[in-house]
Amino acid sequence: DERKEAHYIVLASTTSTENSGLFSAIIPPFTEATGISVRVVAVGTGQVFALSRRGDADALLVHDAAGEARLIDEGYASERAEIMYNDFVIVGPNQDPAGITTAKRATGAFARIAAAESPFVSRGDDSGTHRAERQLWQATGIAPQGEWYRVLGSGMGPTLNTAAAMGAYVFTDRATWAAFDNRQDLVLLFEGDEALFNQYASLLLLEERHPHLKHELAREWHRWLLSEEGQRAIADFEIAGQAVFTPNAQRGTDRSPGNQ
Amino acid sequence: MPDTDNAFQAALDLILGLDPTLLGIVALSLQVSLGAVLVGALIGLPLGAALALWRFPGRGLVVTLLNAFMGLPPVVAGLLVYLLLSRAGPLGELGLLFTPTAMVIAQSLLVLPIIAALTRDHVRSLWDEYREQLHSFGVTRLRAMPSLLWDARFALMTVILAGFGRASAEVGAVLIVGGNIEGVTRVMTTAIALETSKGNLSLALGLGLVLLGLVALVNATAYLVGERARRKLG
Amino acid sequence: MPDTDNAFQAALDLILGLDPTLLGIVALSLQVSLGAVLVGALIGLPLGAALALWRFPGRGLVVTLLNAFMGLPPVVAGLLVYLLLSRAGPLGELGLLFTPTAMVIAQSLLVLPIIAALTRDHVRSLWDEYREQLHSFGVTRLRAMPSLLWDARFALMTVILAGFGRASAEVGAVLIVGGNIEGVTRVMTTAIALETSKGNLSLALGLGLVLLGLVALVNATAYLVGERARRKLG
Amino acid sequence: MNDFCHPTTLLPTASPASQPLLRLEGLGFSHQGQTLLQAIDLSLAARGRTVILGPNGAGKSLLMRLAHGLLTPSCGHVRWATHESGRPLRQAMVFQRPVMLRRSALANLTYALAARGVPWRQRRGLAQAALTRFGLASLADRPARVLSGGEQQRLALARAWVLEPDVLFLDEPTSALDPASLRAVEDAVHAFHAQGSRIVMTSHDLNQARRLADDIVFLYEGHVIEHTPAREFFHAPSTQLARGFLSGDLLG
Amino acid sequence: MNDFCHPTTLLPTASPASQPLLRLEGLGFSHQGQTLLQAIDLSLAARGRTVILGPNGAGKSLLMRLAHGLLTPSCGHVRWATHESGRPLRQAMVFQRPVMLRRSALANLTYALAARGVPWRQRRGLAQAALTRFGLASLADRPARVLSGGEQQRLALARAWVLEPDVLFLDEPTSALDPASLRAVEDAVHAFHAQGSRIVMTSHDLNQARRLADDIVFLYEGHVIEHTPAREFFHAPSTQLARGFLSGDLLG
Ligand SMILES: Nc1ncnc2c1ncn2[C@@H]1O[C@H](COP(=O)(O)OP(=O)(O)OP(=O)(O)O)[C@@H](O)[C@H]1O
Ligand SMILES: Nc1ncnc2c1ncn2[C@@H]1O[C@H](COP(=O)(O)OP(=O)(O)OP(=O)(O)O)[C@@H](O)[C@H]1O
Ligand SMILES: [Mg+2]
Ligand SMILES: [Mg+2]
Repeated sequence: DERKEAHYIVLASTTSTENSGLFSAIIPPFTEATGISVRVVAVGTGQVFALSRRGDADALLVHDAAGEARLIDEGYASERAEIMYNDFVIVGPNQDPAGITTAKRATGAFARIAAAESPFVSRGDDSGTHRAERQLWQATGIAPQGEWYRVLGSGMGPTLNTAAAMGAYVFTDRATWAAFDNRQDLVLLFEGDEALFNQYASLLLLEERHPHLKHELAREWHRWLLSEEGQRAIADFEIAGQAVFTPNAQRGTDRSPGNQ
Repeated sequence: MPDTDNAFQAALDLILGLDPTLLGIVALSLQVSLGAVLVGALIGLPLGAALALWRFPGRGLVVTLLNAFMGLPPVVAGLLVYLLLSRAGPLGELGLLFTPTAMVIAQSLLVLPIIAALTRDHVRSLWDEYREQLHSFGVTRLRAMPSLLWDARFALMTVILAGFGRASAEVGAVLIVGGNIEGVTRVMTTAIALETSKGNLSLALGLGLVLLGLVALVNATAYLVGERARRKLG
Repeated sequence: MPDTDNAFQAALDLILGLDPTLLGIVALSLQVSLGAVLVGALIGLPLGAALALWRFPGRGLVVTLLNAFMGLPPVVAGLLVYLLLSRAGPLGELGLLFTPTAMVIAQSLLVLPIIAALTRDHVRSLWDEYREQLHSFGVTRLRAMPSLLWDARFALMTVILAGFGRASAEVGAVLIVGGNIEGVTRVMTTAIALETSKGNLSLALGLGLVLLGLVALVNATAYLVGERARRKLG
Repeated sequence: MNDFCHPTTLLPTASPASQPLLRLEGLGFSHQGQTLLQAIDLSLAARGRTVILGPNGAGKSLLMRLAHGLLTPSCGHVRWATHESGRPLRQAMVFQRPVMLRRSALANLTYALAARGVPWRQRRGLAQAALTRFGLASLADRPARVLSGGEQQRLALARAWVLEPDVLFLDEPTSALDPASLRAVEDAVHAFHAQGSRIVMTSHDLNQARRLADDIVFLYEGHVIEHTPAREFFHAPSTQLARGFLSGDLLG
Repeated sequence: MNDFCHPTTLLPTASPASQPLLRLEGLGFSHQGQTLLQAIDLSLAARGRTVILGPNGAGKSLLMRLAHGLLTPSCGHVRWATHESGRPLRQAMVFQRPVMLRRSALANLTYALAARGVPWRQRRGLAQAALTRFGLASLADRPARVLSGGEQQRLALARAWVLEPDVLFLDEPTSALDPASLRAVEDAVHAFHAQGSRIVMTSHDLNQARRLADDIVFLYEGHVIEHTPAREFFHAPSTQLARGFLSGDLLG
């Protein structure tokens, strides 16, 4: 109906979130509750920030702490709230030529891959996942280079397709991996290190910067994500019987009157 | 290639399933590509004809640029239109970003040079033949334009179909200015790209087959209409 | 649009910087697109001519399909080649995936229908004129083919440039079969897509301008060569 | 040879009836370094039928195309008289190799009428009448490009006829016609002339030239060799070349 | 009318010298429901010059294109004799509206020679000789499509000449020629004939037909009305239609 038509926000988010199918699970209950529809534009992390700076998105949901901080510093965003996390995993060929399954820590796993010079595919697109991977290499104390270290410039999905065809190791997030079909020879080889923690946050944009944006509706979305209802919807989302996102909103920071 | 077999299966399922979501995507795809072709042809046909008819200093440059713009990357076209329609851009007020209209605009940019450049050659060879006769009739170049386009219509049909092919196949531009928003700006090619990135290769291929079938249908219609008209002309 | 101003600045910097990485990308782009056009033309020109010359049952179908394949989405072409060359695929043994060769193969699939379909119309109108004379000379259709292609060469140049435009502009196919591997299979369009997804819009546009300039250069060369030859023919 | 040669403009001059209809002054035409027409000075009187004669490749068709304004001369001027009102003269031309538009025979005529600004309602009737006049009534709906050689030539004549030109250029208009059509076309030329149309034509049929011409322009290798009244040309050609041409000895 | 009409195949028959060179049996041609040629039965003897006469649109060009194998008849047969060896006869045709390839005049000839299988080394010499024979030597390098009407017709004749055909079809081959060229071409026809080429031609020039023809085929509205020796046709045409045609009264 007409009211619904005009009642929407544009949400900029990353491809990994969209690919996992999370939004198809949590947006319907939100729309049901508020009458607001959400139009998701899923693009690269850098592009999410570009869209926000130019005033083309009403809300954003990302996983790049440094980028988020910069957006707030520059005076584009007014509020950041942690919503949920999932974790990164290391995926690789079934035979595991570098033997990373037995590694204790993520840095150890990376060190073994580098030592064996087993093919490793990096996203190379400066996305949240790519930055996490770079940080992990730094923590390992290795500057990866050589024939075995392939730097692509693609989203998570295309990178997984490439890794599958090359039989290479790849650093990915659990949600995308769980939803990914074209695994061929790839299996999940390493998971569970604290260093692989992947925090997602929702940001509200500053009203003075872009007065035309639908700040009211965006705030409703933001609050709903933090609300019990929203957090439950995230927790309930499963891929093949497995929960992939863990809600972790800190109710304390949720200064939202009248939401209940 | 088991995936390709599955793709046929997937395509069949998609078609037989008559999924309303799919139907919506198909309809939007057609609407956007045909809209872009319409705009591209309305500008490109006269433009191509004009370049065949008039000689002016710098025509070589214009022709070269036009030919070069056949190689305009969809992503670049998308970016240009994005910057134009973005809130921070000059036409931001219109609020066209992430709407089908924006997609039509971006695709028109891609289709226009193809139609204009290819039209030029067909009109040129016809003009070589007609020029003196039409001059003798006292027909100005401006008034010759519609006559030439009409008499070259069978060949121009293929040119327009080439433009349609470009529009219906590209994904870079519509992705940027449309945003691939489910139910709003998702078209066949962006859906294919999405399924590919999810690793759903057979579904992606299946969607590709459906799209190709759709394009083939449009082409078949054009072919049949064209052949019938041509036959009437002897 | 400050971004577009920055884009020109970025393009200028890129060109003046003579960055060896950029040069490598430019060289690979040209190599892949020209390779695809070469393959596409070697098959597409005779194929288009054959469809203009021979009448056989089902020709209408073939023509329609060919026209439809002008709308083959690059992502689909890329997927098909990916499945063919992937290690699990029938040609996996060759180890061609993620090499420039794979990119040439995928782009040839895109270029071929365009060249063949558009060639057909030009050869057809020439054949309408030449047919009886060549038959009278005792020239078979097979031997007429090169003559017709030669005599239509000026118009076919634009057709080939259209194919080149398609090849140099597309990103979907090369991304899938090339993987956009830095230093190995990264070309201009994949670099542009990458910078876009990083949010580096002005760098992306700058790269787009460089690519367009490159394509324009190729087109200008073709135009000059063509006009000189045409002038000699009166 | 080409030492004094200016490019030209088409300059209409106000014309008392006595002034020439068409003046070619120092006209020359070259293409890619080859001089095809040179130093043509020619005045055509306001009335009459001029026949241009000359061997193949002499430049007859080029001369007519220059006069008709289809080509731009490399040097010299083409000066046309105008109507008293200052309105330019209506011209029409039947080409040596008529160009048939990709339409029906009838549509070829209505197209020409439309180009001349004839109102939509009158076109069809006028076109039908012209087709009938040239024996093509039964072929009205046939695509023009499949007509036989002679039929096409007649259609081209009908197309010129229907335009009621003040000046009519005919480039070998009867070369493809059967004897009866030839006679019909010669009658039509007489009729044009009677209506006051100025006729300029070429022909390789010397008998036809004898029958139709008031004056003869004899061209040879891009030069005007003679321009004399027809009777004089055929009975006492003043040049060796013309004598050779008339006797059929002069090879182009 | 079209009640008994079979499509055809081109069947060569072994031919003793006495047998006809070409037999058309019940030949018919229709296009989109219009019958353009009908019930043509015709035998052409092994030697001689046949001229096809008839008004515009009678079907002369169609008949020649059918005989030459360019069109497929809608009914009836075209039967050619062969050489004693069984090798088919070499044919060439000069079209009413010659088609010029987008090449130089010389290249138009060498192309035809190449098509006939003449070795590469000999082509240029043969082509030059033919150009000279038809007065075109100086135009060898000019693009064929800018040649004048008469020059193109001469080039088409040279192109046929150079192929040394056993059978030569000429469709109004002198319609655009000046008097001297006309004489030269008629001489060439005599020379072809003397060399044993079979000539089949059309013409609207009755004097030319009188000069050249051994026998006349008179076509009218798609029917063969007469096929008689030339002398007989011109002196005592047996039909009213032919008489009307000769006197220039018969409109096509
Ligand atoms: N565009 C051109 N380029 C080069 N030469 C040309 C061009 N147009 C005409 N010519 C040459 O100019 C000469 C004169 O041509 P034109 O057609 O006027 O001859 P014409 O007198 O009409 O001969 P014809 O009796 O054969 O019709 C010819 O030799 C022809 O080859
Ligand atoms: N493809 C076609 N479709 C329809 N009609 C045709 C076609 N080809 C020829 N005709 C018609 O057939 C008739 C005979 O044509 P043809 O060219 O044989 O005449 P012709 O005897 O050579 O006449 P001319 O003396 O004018 O050259 C003409 O009326 C022509 O319009
Ligand atoms: Mg001429
Ligand atoms: Mg004829």
